[in-house]
Amino acid sequence: MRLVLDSEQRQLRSTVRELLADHAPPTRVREVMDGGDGYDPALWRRVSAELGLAGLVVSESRGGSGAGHVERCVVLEELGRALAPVPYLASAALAVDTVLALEDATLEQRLLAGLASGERIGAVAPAGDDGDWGSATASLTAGWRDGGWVLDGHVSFVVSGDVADTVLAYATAPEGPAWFAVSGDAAGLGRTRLRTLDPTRPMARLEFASTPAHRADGADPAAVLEAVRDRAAVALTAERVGMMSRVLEMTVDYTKSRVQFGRPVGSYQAVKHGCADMYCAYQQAESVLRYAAWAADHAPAELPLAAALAQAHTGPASFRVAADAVQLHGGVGYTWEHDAHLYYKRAKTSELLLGAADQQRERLAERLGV
Amino acid sequence: MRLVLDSEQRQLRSTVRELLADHAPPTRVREVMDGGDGYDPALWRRVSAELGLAGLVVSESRGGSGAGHVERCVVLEELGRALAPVPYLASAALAVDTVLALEDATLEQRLLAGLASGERIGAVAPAGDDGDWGSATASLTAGWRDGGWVLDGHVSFVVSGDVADTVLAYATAPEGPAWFAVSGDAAGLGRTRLRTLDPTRPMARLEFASTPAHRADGADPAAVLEAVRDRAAVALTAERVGMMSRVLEMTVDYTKSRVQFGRPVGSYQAVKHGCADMYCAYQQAESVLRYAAWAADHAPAELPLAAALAQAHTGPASFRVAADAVQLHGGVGYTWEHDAHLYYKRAKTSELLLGAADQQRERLAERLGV
Amino acid sequence: MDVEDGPVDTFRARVRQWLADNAPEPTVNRSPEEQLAAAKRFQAALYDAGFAGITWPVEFGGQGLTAAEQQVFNDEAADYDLPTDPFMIGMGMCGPTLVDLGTTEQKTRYLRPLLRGERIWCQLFSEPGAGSDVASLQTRAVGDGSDWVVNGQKVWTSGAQQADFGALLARTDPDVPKHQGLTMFIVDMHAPGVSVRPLRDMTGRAPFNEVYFDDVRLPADAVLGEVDGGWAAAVTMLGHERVSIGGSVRRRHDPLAYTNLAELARRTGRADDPVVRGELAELYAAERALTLFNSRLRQEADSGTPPGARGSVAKLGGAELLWRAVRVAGLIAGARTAAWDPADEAGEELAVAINATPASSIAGGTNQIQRGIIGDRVLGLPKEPQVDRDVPFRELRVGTQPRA
Amino acid sequence: MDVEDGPVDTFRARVRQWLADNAPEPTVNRSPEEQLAAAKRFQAALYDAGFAGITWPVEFGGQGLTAAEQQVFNDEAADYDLPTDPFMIGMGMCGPTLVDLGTTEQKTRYLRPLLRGERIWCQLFSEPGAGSDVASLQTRAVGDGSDWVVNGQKVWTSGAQQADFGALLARTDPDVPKHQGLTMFIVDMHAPGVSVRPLRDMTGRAPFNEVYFDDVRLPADAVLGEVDGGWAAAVTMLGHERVSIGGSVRRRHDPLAYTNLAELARRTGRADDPVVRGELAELYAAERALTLFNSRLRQEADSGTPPGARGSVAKLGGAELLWRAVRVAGLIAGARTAAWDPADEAGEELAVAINATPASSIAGGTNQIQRGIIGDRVLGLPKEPQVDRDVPFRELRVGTQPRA
Repeated sequence: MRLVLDSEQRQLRSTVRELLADHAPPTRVREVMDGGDGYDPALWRRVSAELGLAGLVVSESRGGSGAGHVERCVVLEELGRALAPVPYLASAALAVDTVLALEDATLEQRLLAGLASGERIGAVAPAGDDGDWGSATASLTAGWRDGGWVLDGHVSFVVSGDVADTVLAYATAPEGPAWFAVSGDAAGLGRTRLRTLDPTRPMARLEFASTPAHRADGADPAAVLEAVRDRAAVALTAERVGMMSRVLEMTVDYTKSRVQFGRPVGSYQAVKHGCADMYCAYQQAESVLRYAAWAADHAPAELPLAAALAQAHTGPASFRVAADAVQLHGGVGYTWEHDAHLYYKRAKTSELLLGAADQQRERLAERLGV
Repeated sequence: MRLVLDSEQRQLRSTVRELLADHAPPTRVREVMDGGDGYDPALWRRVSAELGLAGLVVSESRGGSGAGHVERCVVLEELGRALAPVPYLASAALAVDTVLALEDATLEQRLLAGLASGERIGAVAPAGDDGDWGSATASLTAGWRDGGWVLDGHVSFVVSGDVADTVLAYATAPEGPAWFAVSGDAAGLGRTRLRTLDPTRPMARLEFASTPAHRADGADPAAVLEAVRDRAAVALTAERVGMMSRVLEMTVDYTKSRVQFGRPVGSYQAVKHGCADMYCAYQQAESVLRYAAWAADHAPAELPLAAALAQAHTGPASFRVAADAVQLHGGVGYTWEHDAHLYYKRAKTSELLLGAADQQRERLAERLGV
Repeated sequence: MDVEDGPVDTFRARVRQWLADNAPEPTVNRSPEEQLAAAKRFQAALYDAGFAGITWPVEFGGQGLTAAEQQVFNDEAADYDLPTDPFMIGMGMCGPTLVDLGTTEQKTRYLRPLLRGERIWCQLFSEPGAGSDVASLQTRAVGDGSDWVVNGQKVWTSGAQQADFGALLARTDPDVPKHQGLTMFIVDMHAPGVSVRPLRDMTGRAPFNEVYFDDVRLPADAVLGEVDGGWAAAVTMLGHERVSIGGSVRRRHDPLAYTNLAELARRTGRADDPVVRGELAELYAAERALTLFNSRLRQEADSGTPPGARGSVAKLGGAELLWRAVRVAGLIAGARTAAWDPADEAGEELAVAINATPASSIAGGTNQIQRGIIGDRVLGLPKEPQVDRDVPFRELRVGTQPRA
Repeated sequence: MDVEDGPVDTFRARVRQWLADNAPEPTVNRSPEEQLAAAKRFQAALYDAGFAGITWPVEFGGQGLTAAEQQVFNDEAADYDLPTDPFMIGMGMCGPTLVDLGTTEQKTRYLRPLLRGERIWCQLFSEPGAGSDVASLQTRAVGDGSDWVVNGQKVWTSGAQQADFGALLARTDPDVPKHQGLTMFIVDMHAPGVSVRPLRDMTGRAPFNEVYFDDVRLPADAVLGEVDGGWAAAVTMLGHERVSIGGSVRRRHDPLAYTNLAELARRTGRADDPVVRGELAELYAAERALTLFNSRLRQEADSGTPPGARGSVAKLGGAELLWRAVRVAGLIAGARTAAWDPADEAGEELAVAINATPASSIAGGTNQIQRGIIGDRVLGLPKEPQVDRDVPFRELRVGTQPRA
């Protein structure tokens, strides 16, 4: 088990960090957030087409770079640190993982290279009205009509679902749950951008009315759902670790320079010990991340447990750290113009995106065999 | 709703506090704890026979003083503060409450005056092997034999059960659960003092082998169990509030005088804020106590909710405060010779005596109608 | 639910009846101006009915009653969403400080219009460089004849955009240690040189403002309390603030209140889940314990024991309660907390409440400051070494900014 | 479970085999003397097998391997209850400090007997008046010719009753500020004038001692490091201590370990309760996160980044983990945690573990001290004002006691 990055991986981190410092500074993040697009196409091109980071877990023969989850997590960490406005999580993580897990040759051929190059943006739609993964089966049904499959109903909480070229949806087919690929411009597909707690993480509700879809064959649909969810947990964990590192840095810098009662606030134990607790949470989360990413690449049998661990542990931890960051900034951290709140909102959203805390804990308990 | 003590109640508090300062100082508490008796008969006589504190909730016509739960809680607070080695909780609270709730004239006549005067020590035995209230029905059965009721089986976690003159046990009779009064010297009654986490709170396991018993008639047995449990929750809350006030006082005194790094440790925020949190917990617990005690006397319809609130809230809170007290004393608080650990152990025991935390929360949720 | 006898009961009956007859329906689609006008009308009606300034002296327009009646009113009002927000600072902080420290003229002039809802007040203490350390503020008031001339910037001023008057804390002597050279002034917010800019907070709303003073002239009788005695006046007002924040009624519509989260759990089918039930029970217990503590403080105040610094327990407890509620809300609603349909008008309520929660442990004195107050003033623990105590203000480094 | 290649794998196989062949069965009914003798035999066997001092220099009896091998050994050993307790202080703290600071003669003389289990070490730092503030200690060592004469009292000394040697921190110059006048000595615990009294802790057991020095003579070569350079030596040793405590393997029989609490839940029929399951999952997660953090520290150490003050994260995390486990234990076992039949020998295990938990957040530096270390040394936050930094020790007030 390897829990530290090697020099190439550290190099990758620096490259991405520099790119984002230049092209996704907070001012740019806010422009995109205030604009209506939900992402920055130019930045997305740089990340995907130019640097080839969207296909890190896709083999070279299929259009990717054949690196791995450890590397993808390095990228996700940096994207999380910067709150970079790109549909990487939706497309380069969730959608790519779904296509890979589905083991449907047609789909792979049609989608994978585009997803890996970033020309195609993918999104995954497993959730219905309550947001729980898999609950789309209650609100989306598939039927065979006029020689093809069509979908009827709706899904919600689809990350980057408003801009996706391809949506991979989990629906109830006559024989049970199944996965379907739907083109973003398919007939009868309506998309509504949701209002979100986190203004930097766009989500959409999709309405299907006899919308033509390709049914994925190959792997067991429920197993695919689980596999994608595990990888989503690891990807979200990576974002969280990046966020934690950034808010800790911000908070330490601020409390070093902010003077109250004649000395820097960071010299007060109430503040200093708060920073120490943030650091402990961050360091442990990073350790969990490295393990889960390593498991995804090198010990797939350990991944279900590692992913459940990562999700149950780092979801609440990163929100606590983000909330502490706002707190330790005092009044200024509560203003719109300071960036602390963006992390607070992202962390809360991240914590809930795969379902509420008790579901995450129960998933871990199950996998532990409690 | 009255949440502050009146001058008579404050006077009662002073009287009991002075008595205990004289007759139950920590040295005496430790002597009794290290001896084998489990309580101090002389102190018990002072508290009960001389001051008449064992019959506070018993009407004057039945041998008590006709005061109320508010007053009894004042006494229990002081007993908790001092960790006084008397069977007050078992006898003057649990046993008295059980006899009152049972509404069995024979029992009242035989037991109440003695319990109120302290000549008779009572104990209540509702728990079997898992310690949950009511679980005695699984381990103790009653049968009619040779013109009288006999009990067979065992109960456990009986507070002061080793010294009780009368045990009130909850058992399974042929028609369902029922309450029985058993004499401490009844034939076929075996008593084993348990080993306890808290050396100041004796508990016993009782074995019954064709042990003759008086069956209580009158009130619904399950309703009696609930009524006694509610009052037990309030009584334990009173002890807890007393303990919290004492450990806070100890901790503030110590941290004012202990110097490290050239200044009193209480001037450090890490310590000061810890004391502040203890104070907040203590103040809120005291407020809950006053409300619950008031409800027991003046608004019986509110008592089930108030008691569940008191138990769910103050059980964990008092352990946290007691643990913080040990922590903020540093090394010396961890020694046997310092009293902090006695409160730590009492608080942990108190938290678990009516069942684990989830049971307390569920009980509150039920009564809230969640 | 409460069992009481005598005059308080009569008072309760009167309040209940009056509220039933007069409490306005919540309004959603009115303009801010219309809302303010309605709030003023309601406050005037409250005054006329004898429910404004319940504990304030009769001679200045109050009712001369006790905290018990105030509690009764608060309890009864909790069942409504009364439009009293614009008057909270005035009623809770500035007014009580005027009662404590104002001259008879000041009280006569300001209290009745405040109670009648004719004048709105704000509090002008915090500055960008002076948050927790209010006494390090840099806004200057320089004597000019019998007048004062004020220059500087305030921040976090709730309601400044609507306010007619403000209680301003300014530095009148920078050559003495920071606590000794402050004075409190009553400032006319419509005076020349006062400008107000809304400050957007992390909810995206602007309940706060920045207030700039540019050569604002104040007359001599604008001083509240003593010249250079402003710190004592500020401590008085901050004490009222903590009690006001800590003891403030949970709003019926607060989505983070236990009742509403329990209702949300029922609506979303989560109320049978043992984990959710347990968390709701704990939330209820924390909320109720705090309410009972506040009631006890009021009863003690009636028996002659003022809350003093114990108001900080309420303030701190209220913030901790909200943070617990945020966790419970996420547990119940899951992803629905984080995103909602634009057509769902109530959808954002929970999100806004979650985003507003950090304010509870920052505004009005951070949790850290409250714990320090409890440690120092309630428990009498030794103070931290105070490095700036005896240093003339001029020589101090403050905030993160260059000195003014 | 771990996938590794190469020499570490070979090493693991060797450890696993050796432990399977040589790990003694846990013993319960032996006298302390018999237990100690058995522990010494086992340590000698470990040494002979090449598993003692895995990362220590070969020339002094160590194996000259890396933290990776040490981790492998710890991982494998976690499946056993090895009788290595008496050697923990020596192996984890005193030995590594000797390796860092000892003269060649000292290393030659002391390290091999330590590794072979022939000599037991203890650490003599804390005093009644010097807990968190170790540098305020009052035990004096006064030069007498080339010898030193020691007088004073130490406390919280683990294993002093069995120890052959101690690492003693004493004051050699009281006229300079407290950190500057300390010296570390190697003291023979059997020397005249050393007396050891057991100290009962809140579990009722006496794992600690008080140690009294009454005119104890030490030779010149007893100095470890520099005369008056004892603080640097102490910092070195405390660093090893935190890593040793934080990174120490959870014992298989620890009743507060996740595995055992999960087993307890199954045994008591509580494992199907959703609340218990959730709490167990969180406990596992906290435990695993900490284990992974420790593994990462070791891997970083192997790549040349020593843990430094990050050992405090492990120490703090370990204490927080235990407090969480105490809560989970009560949830699972309820009243059974608080009382048990005298005939039930295992009954007290949980109670003892609960009563031992406060030690985790006090001994070896309180949680408060650890957070300060992380804030100061890892995050580089500004220090608190240090009121005693430049004051000669003679003039300081220390502890709660009159000055010696």
